[in-house]
Amino acid sequence: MTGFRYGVSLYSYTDDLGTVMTLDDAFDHVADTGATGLEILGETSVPLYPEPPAAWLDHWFAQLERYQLEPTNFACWVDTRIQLDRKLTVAEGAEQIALDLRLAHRLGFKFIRPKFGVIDYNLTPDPIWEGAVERNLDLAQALGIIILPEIHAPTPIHHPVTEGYIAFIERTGTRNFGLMLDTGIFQDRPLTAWGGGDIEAIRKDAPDMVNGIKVPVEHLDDIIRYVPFIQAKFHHVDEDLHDHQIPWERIVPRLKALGYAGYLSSEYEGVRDPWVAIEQVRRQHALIRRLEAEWEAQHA
Amino acid sequence: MTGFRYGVSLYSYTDDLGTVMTLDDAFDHVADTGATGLEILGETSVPLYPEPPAAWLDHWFAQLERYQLEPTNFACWVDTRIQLDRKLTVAEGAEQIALDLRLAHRLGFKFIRPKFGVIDYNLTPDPIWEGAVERNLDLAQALGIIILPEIHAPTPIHHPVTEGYIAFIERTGTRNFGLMLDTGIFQDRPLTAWGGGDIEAIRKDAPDMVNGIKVPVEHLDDIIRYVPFIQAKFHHVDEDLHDHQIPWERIVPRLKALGYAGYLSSEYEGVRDPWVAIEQVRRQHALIRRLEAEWEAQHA
Amino acid sequence: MLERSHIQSTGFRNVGPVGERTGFELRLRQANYRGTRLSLIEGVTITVDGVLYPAAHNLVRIGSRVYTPAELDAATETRLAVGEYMTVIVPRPGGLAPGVHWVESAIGYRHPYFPPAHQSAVARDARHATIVMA
Amino acid sequence: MLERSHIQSTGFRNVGPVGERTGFELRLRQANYRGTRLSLIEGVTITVDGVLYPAAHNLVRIGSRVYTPAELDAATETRLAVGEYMTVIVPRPGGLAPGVHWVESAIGYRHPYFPPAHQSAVARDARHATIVMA
Ligand SMILES: [Mn+2]
Ligand SMILES: [Mn+2]
Repeated sequence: MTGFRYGVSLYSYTDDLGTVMTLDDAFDHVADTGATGLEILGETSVPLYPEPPAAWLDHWFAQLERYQLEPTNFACWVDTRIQLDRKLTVAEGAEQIALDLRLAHRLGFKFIRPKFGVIDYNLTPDPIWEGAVERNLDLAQALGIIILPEIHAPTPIHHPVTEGYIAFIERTGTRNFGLMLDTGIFQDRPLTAWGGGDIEAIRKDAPDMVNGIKVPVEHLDDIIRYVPFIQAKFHHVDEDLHDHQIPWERIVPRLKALGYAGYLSSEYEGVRDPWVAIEQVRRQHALIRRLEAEWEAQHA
Repeated sequence: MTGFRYGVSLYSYTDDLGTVMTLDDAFDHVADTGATGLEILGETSVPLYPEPPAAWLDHWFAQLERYQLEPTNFACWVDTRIQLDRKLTVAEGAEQIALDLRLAHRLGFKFIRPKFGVIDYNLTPDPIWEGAVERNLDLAQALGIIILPEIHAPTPIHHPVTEGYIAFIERTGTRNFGLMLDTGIFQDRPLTAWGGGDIEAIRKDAPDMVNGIKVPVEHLDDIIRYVPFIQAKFHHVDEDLHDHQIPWERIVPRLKALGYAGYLSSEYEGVRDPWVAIEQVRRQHALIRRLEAEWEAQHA
Repeated sequence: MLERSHIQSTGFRNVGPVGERTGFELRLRQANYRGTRLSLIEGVTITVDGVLYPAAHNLVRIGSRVYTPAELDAATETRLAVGEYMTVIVPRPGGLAPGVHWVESAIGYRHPYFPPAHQSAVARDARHATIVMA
Repeated sequence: MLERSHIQSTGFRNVGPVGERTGFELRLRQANYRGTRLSLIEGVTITVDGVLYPAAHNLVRIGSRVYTPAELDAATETRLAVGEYMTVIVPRPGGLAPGVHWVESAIGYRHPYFPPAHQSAVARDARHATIVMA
């Protein structure tokens, strides 16, 4: 039985990075969980993005070797509303993706997640996405990278946005485009704190983001074949290893039954007090590893 | 009228250093107060003490130049009870002081403060102090450094310990030994938090350290001629620039009347929550600068 | 490393010649979780002791370069990195009095990947900070 | 940089071969404000979920070297720097179960410059910490 692969996104340490934690420290925290995969945000972790100094590149590879970590996903952005009164063209969007593909490849990553600007509440991406991606499929293939749009709340699995991505895969026949699932779509109990801002303001503007869109885990069955990478979004795991928002006790068995053997890359997005994320990521890994071991014991 | 010189001891940033602050950051915080003097603890701030790497020495001088700071006092220790069942000899104590004199000199300091082990509640120094210091007077003179024992609560100004130091100066006629005053001796209201530990435990064991020994500022008159450097110990300055423990409104005029024109080197020793010290040091400087300006306006 | 609050203690000071201060400046930590194109920063409003200093009149220094709000919008290929600060330069003849002030900051960010109604979001902070010298 | 608590999240793990764990280890930040001769560190007691692991049986790793309490007393010219950690190695056959534990630490320091009655002082900490893997 092939197991999950465990990773951590440095997004988990937002606000700690630059105030109480360096990138070198983050390597140490990630590796000590027993994870093997490291996910970064290009614009956050790569100094002088998009042109890191040569010495930093040497250090990057030395750290990967020292901590026995492999680069997984490289998060990037296509800032469609780049200026107050100007949007990116398809050609400019394609250029941005090509830049991130090349940089991600230099750093050893296997996936990139371009986050496109959106045009409505359901996070329908700017229509330039399709042309911008399609122009990069050959480059992605040449570099051995899979481009992954993120299926993120409030967008569920059964939704025109997700279906549009799948239609693109079917039409082009590409193996260099897939879906990244963010497990926040399975959230079924309300948040009490959010990493990105004031919870009451969010409750007013975007109640789905606070209450959760409660996608049934059975919907995984319909798309798992397009999913090579999962961001394990979570907000709080308590001292008894209970997650207060994300139903891992249903997600893990479903992923195991479906034979998912890719990464679960932790994305902590809870209280942003200093150093809390380090411990929260450890708890999440302990929890998911326990559920995986239980499933394997039952199916040995 | 010659004014005070303003400095900061990096002791103020205890617990921040190594968790939320680097030595380079500390230079920035100190310089931005408008201070010109930097005080360090050798064993804390000098990497690989007592033998810092050559590259670090280069960086030290580059930072002093960049931030226009001068090294003031180099705090050091004579760990008389060096092992559970062994005390330092006079020769070993002298060797420790010689080591710190030489290192302080390499770094550009003008004072060292050796903190001797003590033999009683009144902080009577281990009797080796006198021989250990005396053997170094020629070296101190050659290096242009003044050795300063610290007059620190619960030891007041009029006390055999202080008188012993003065007798040493008179007997030897040295210009390379003096008194460092820690303004904690003037504390006249109780602490509500202490930087070094649990306030209730300290209240039980050493009530003077919590309540203050309330040395009258007039006693400054009797010893100021032996005092080339003052550590401006404090614990809390509030939003109205009121110090809750140290009577600066009496200390500052007395020092001005006595013509003191040396350093006041901030030693924050209050609540050790992250980043609090940065702001507390700024408030203390704003307060003392205001009192000094008021005195000068009245005596113009 | 920077203080966790957006508003930094260090860097809050008067600017211009002593006795003829032209204003004050203040450091704000990059409040976004990613290094951000300056064109996505829509301006910074500062309030001190209840007095509002609107974004339109404030300059922002990043590294050694100073930007007007329009120059921020044009700087599509320059980024403010995570772990770095911007210095907001606020005009106020005479500067601020030495002492402790109540300071509020509001950084406008545009997040193209947020729903259109929320693409302009404001990162706010408020705390005491001290001007040491007149 | 280290966590502010003495007890660090990272570094809390079982040691010895998987399935035949011999104990666990735990990182503690240097709790003294100065780099400290190891001979002034009088031993480290650890408590996990109420079970006491006395200093006499614990080893301390600093850099790549492991010390018994007697070896700490002898190490008069080696220091634990500020901003560094020691790793306390605690014997416990089988190790600790994966999950969250309540961990307490007590580092004995000798401060020769404290009055004789207080020269041995204990720096204490307590917090939850997580063993990720069996
Ligand atoms: Mn995500
Ligand atoms: Mn002192």
